Amino acid sequence: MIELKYYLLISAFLFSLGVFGVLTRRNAVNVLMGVELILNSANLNLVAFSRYSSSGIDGQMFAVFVIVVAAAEVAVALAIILTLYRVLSTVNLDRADVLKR
Amino acid sequence: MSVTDIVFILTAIVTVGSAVVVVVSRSLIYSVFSLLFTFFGVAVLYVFLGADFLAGAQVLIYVGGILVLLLFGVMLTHRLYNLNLTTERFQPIAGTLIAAAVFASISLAAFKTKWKLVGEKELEPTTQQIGEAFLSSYLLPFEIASVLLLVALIGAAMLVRRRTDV
Amino acid sequence: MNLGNLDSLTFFYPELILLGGILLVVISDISLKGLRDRVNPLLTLAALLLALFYTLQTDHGSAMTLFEGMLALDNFALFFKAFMLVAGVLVLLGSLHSEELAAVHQGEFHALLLAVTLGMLLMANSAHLVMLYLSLELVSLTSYIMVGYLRSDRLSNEASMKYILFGAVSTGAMLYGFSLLYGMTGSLDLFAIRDALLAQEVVGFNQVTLMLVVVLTTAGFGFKTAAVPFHFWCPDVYTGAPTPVTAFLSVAPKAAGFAILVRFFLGGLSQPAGEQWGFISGIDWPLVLIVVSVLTMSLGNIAALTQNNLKRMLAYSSIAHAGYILMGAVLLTGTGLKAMLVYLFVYLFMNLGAFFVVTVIFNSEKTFELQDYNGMFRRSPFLAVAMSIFLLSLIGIPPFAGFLGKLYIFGAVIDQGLYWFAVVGALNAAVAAFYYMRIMKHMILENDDRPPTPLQISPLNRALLVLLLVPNILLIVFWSPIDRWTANSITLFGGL
Amino acid sequence: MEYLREVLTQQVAGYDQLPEVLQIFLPMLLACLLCLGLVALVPLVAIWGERKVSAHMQDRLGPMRVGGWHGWAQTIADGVKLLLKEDIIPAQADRLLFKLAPLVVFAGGFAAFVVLPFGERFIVSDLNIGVLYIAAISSLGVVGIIMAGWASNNKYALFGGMRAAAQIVSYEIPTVLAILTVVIPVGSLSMQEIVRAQSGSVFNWFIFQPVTFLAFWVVYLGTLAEVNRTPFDIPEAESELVAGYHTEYSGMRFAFFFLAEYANMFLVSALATTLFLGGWHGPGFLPGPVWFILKAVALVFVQMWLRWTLPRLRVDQLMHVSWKVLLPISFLLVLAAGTLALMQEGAP
Amino acid sequence: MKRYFLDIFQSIWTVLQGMKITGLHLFTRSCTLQYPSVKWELPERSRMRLFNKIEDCIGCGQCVRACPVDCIYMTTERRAKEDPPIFAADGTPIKLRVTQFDIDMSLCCYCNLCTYPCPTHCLVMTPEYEFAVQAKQDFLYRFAKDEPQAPPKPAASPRPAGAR
Repeated sequence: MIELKYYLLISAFLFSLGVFGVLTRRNAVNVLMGVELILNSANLNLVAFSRYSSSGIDGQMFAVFVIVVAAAEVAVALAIILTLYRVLSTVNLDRADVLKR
Repeated sequence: MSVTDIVFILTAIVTVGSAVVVVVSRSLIYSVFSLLFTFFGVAVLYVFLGADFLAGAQVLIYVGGILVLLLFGVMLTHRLYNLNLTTERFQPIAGTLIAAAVFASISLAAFKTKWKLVGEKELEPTTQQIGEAFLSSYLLPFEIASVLLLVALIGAAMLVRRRTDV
Repeated sequence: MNLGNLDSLTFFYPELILLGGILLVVISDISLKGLRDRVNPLLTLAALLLALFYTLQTDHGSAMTLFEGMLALDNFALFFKAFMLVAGVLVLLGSLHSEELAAVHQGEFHALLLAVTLGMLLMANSAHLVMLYLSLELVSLTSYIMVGYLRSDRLSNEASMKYILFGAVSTGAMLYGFSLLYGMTGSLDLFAIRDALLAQEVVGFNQVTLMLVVVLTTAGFGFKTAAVPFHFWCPDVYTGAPTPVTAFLSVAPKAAGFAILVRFFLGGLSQPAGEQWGFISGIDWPLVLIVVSVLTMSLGNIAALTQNNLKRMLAYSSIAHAGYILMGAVLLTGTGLKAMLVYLFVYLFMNLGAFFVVTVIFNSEKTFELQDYNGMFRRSPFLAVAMSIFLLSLIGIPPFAGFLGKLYIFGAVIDQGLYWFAVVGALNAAVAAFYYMRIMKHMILENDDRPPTPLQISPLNRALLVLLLVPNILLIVFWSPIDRWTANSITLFGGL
Repeated sequence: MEYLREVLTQQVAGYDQLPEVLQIFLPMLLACLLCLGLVALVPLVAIWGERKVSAHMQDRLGPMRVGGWHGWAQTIADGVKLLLKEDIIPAQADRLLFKLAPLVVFAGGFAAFVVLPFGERFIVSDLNIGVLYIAAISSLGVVGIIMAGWASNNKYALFGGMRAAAQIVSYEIPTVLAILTVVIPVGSLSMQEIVRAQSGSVFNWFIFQPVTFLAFWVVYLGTLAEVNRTPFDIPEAESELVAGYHTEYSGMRFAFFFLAEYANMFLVSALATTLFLGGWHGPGFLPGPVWFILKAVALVFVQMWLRWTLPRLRVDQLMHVSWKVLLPISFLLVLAAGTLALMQEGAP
Repeated sequence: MKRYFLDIFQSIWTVLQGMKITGLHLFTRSCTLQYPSVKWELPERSRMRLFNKIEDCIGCGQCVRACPVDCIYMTTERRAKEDPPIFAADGTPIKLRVTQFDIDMSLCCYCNLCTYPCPTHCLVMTPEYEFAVQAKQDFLYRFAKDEPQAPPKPAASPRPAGAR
C-alpha cells in the first residue's frame, strides 16, 4: 500500500514545475502547458485525498469537473492565441506589449 | 519492496521526468510530446488510487483532446520552415527559486500535516458511483459544466472566425 | 433547510430564465437573419429584467441550501444577485450604442453577457467547492472571450491573452488550495469544512497548511477582485477590452469576487463569535488583510496619478476602490460587511457612469487620451457635468452617493478602533481626488484652439446617463432603504 | 487472464510452487505475448485478405504464388522483406521523435486488444471501463500520427498528420456518443457485460433493436474514419500527399505503421461486434471465439468492400459528415436511448 | 431541411448501389492469367520480337532506312561474279553478301515499319514475347551467317559511337 504522502509529493512537484513553466516561458502555448501541469497536480491531489481522506468520491467528482473545465479553457485560450497570432504574427508574450507603453 | 511499489516508482519517475522536460526543454514540440507522458503517468497514478473511470477520462480528454489542441496551437502559430520551434526563457533563476520555494513549502505541508485519514478502503470500481452522483448530488454542477462548455464553444468559434460580418 | 434537486427549482427561476435567455439568443442569432440585431438585445433585456423581478420576489425569510447543498440561498446571496442583474441591465443598455462593438457582430455578445451574469449569480450562491470553482470559471471564461471580442483589434487580443493566462494560473493555484483543504477536512461542502476544522481544532503544522490554503485560494479570489498582488492583469485588460466590457468587469465580477471571498472565508474558514467572526486557524488574518487592503488602494491610486489614458486611469482607480471595499472585509464584523455592501452598491452606479461617459465620448472622438478631452464642457455641457458628478462621487465628495459609501466604510473602521487605518484610507482618498480632479480640469477649464463642435449623443445613451446620475445624486437623500436592505443582507447561511 | 492462470495452475506441474511474483506475472506476460501475437497475426491475415478482396473486386486474382494456396504466405514474405530493408532516417528529420512515433502508434493499437472479449473466458482483462478504455487508448494513435508527420520534416507528412488528427478527433465525438446508446441499456462499460446483455436469442443483439441499429451505423462510419479507411482516407491520400504521415518511413518502422493500421481495422470491427453483434454469442455449433472472429472479419470485409466502392471525400465534406450529420444523429440517439431506458424502468 | 434528409437518404442509397456493383464483381470470373504457368496466346500478327530469315535477305538495306530508331545495322559486300547465283525464296536474285545484320532489340520500338519495305518478306515480327535476357549485350541479335571477305566494320555496339 503506497502512502498518501508520496502522491502528495508527486503532486507538489508537478505544481511547482507548472509554476516554474508559467514563470519562465515566454511562449503563450508553453505557458498553457504549465497551467495544465498545475491542474493535473491539483487533480492528483483531489483523487488521492478522495481515496485516503474521504468516505465518498467527492474528490473524484471534483477532478472530473476540473478536467472538463480544463478542456474548455484550453480551447478558448488557443482560440485567443490564434486570433492574436493573426494580428501580431507571434505568440511571444514579450512582444505582446502594446499595452505596456 | 513489492512489485506494486516498483511500478509506482517507475510511474512517478516517468511522470515527473517528463514534466521536467515539458518546462525545461527549449523545443516547443518536445514539450508537448513529453506532456503526453505526464498525462499518461497521472492516469496510471489514478489507477493506483482506484479511480479507474477518471483514468480513462484523463487519457480520453487530456491526450485525445487537450494535447491535440496544444499541438495544433503550436503548429498553427509558427511558420513551419524547419524543426526549430524554440521558445525563449525568461528569468530562469528567479523562476527556479520561486518554484523551489513553492515545492519546499507544499511538500513540507504534505509530509507534516495531519491529513484527515479514513481507514483502508476497498478498491472498487467507481464508474457507477460517479454516474449516480452526476444525477443526484452533483446535478447542478453537471448542468453548469454543460453551460460552461456551451459558452466555451460559442466563444472559441466566434474568436477564430475569419469574416467579421456574420 | 436543505432542498433536493427538484424542490430547489422553485427558488432557481432567475438562473433558469437566464439559461433560457442564452439558448434563445443563440437560436435567434442563427435563425433570424434579418431581425436578430433588434430581437437579441430585447431578448437579453427581457431575460435580465425577468430574472431581476424573480430575484426580488424571492422570499427573504429563511436561509436554505439548494440542490443537495450546492448553493446557499440567503439574503447575502440575494443582494449580490440583484446587484449583478442590475449591472447586467445597465451594461447591456450601455453597449447598445457603442461604436466599438458596432464594428463586430453582437449576437454572441448578448449570449455571453447572459452567461457571465448567470455565472455571477451562481458565484454569489455557491456553498460547495465544486460550485465555487465551476461558477468562477464560468465567469472567467466568459470574461476572457468578452475582453477579446474585438478580434481584429490588437489591444483587445493582447488584453484577452494576458487575462486568460493570468486567470488560468490563479484559478489553478486556487484549485490546488481547494484540494489541500479537501485533504484536511475530507469534504467539499463549505459548512462541512468548517465543522471539520472546528472539530479537529487546527493546531501544529495544520495551521501552516491552512495558511498555505488561504494564500493559494486568495490567488483565485484576488484575481477576480483585482487586489494587490494579483492585480497585474487589471490595467492592461481594462485598457484593451471594449469599453462597455471594461465597465462591466470593473463592477460585476469584482463584486462577485468579493461575494465569493466573503462566502469562502467567513462561511468556510471562520466561526461566528458574537458580533465578530474569528478565523479558525488562529492567525492574525485581519492584519494580513489590512496590509493587502492598504497596498491595493495605495498602489492603485499612485499608479493612476501618472496615467494619461482615461481607461487606464479608471482601471487603476478601480483597483484602489477594491482596496476600500476590502477595508470592510478586514473587520470581520457585520458592520464591516454592511459597509462593504453599501460601498459596492454605490460603486456600481458611479463607476459604470464614469465608464459610460468614456464610451460616449469615444463614440464620436475615437480617443481615450486625456488631452483630447480638453474643452469638453464647451462641446457638450451635459457630458462634462455628468462626468464631473460621477468623478466627485468616486472621490466621495458629500452631496453625492460616493460619500455614503466612504462614510459607511470609514465609520465601520473607526468603530473598530482602527484609526490609523481610517487615516490611510482618507489619505488615499485625497490622492485619488487629485487625479479625478485632473480629468475635470481638462474637461472644463482647459480649452484648445479648435472651434467647439457639439458632440452627438444618442437619446438612449443620454437617457442611460440620466438613469445613472439619479442614484448618484439622490442616494444621499434616500439612503434609508439602502441601509435597511444591506443590513438585512448580511445574514449569511450558517453565519450570523 | 484468469483463465490462463487457471490453466497454468492445473496443467503445469509445480506452477504453484513458483515464487509469488512469478505466479502473478507469468500469466500477465503470457497474455501480453498472446496479444502481441494476435496483433502481429491479424494484420498478416488482413493484409492478405485485403489484397485478395481488392483483386477479386477488380476481377483480378491478387497474390497467388508464395506459400501455395492463393498465395497465403505473401504478407509474411513481404514482412521479411521489410525487416531486411535498410532503415532510412531523413537527414533533416527529428531523430528521436521519428523513431518514437511508430512505437506510439503501434502501442495504441496493441494496448486496446487487451479488453477485447474473444470468448466467455478469453479476455486478457475485463476492465470495468472497457469501452472507455478503448476510446481513450485509441486517441494515442492521433498523437503518434502527428508525431510522425512532424518528425519527418516533410510537408506532405505534416499535412497528413494534421489531417489525420483533425479527422480522428472530429469523428471520435459521434462515435463515443453512439456507443453510449449501448452503454445506457446495459448499464456497464465492461465489454463482457455488454456481450452478456446480448445473450439469449439472436434478436437480443443490439443491432436488431431500433435505436442501437442506427447507432451501429454511426459507430461503423465513425470508426471507419478513425482508422483512416476509404472513403475517409484523406490523411494518406496518395494522389495529393504521396503517402501522408508515413511518407518518409521505410523498412521496419513503416511495417509498424502498417501493422497498426490493420490491427486498428480489426480492432474497430471487433468493437462493433462486441457492442452490436452479440460478441461471442452465436449458434452452438461453433465455439465463441470463432463466432467473434468471424463477425469481426465480416465487418473488416465490408470495410474493404467500401474501399473499392467509394471515392475519397474532400476535407470539407468530411467535416460536414461528422459535425452536421453524424453528431446531431448521435445526440438524438442518446436522447432516444435514455428515454427508452427510462420508459422500461417506469417512472424515474 | 428537406434537402438535408434527402441528402442523407441519397448518400445511403447510392452507396448501397455502388456496393451492389462492386459486390457482384467479387463473383465474376477473374481475367488474370497465371503468367508463367498459363501463357497468353498472342495473335499471329502480333508485333513482338523481330526475326530475319537471313537466307532470303537480299541486303537491300530498306529496313535500315525505314527504322525510325536506327536499331538495325547492316553491312554488305558485293558477291563475286564467279559465285553461284542464289535466289531468295520468292525468286529474287541475291546479289549482295550480307556480312552483318544486327538488330538491337533493346532499342526497337516495335513500330513494324521495317517489315513493310522488305521486298522478300524476310524480316518479320513474331508473336514471341518472352525474350528477356540477363545482359544488355544479349539484346543484340546477330542474324548474318556469312563471314565477311574483308575485315568487317567494328561490331555495332548497342549504340554506335557518335549516335545521338
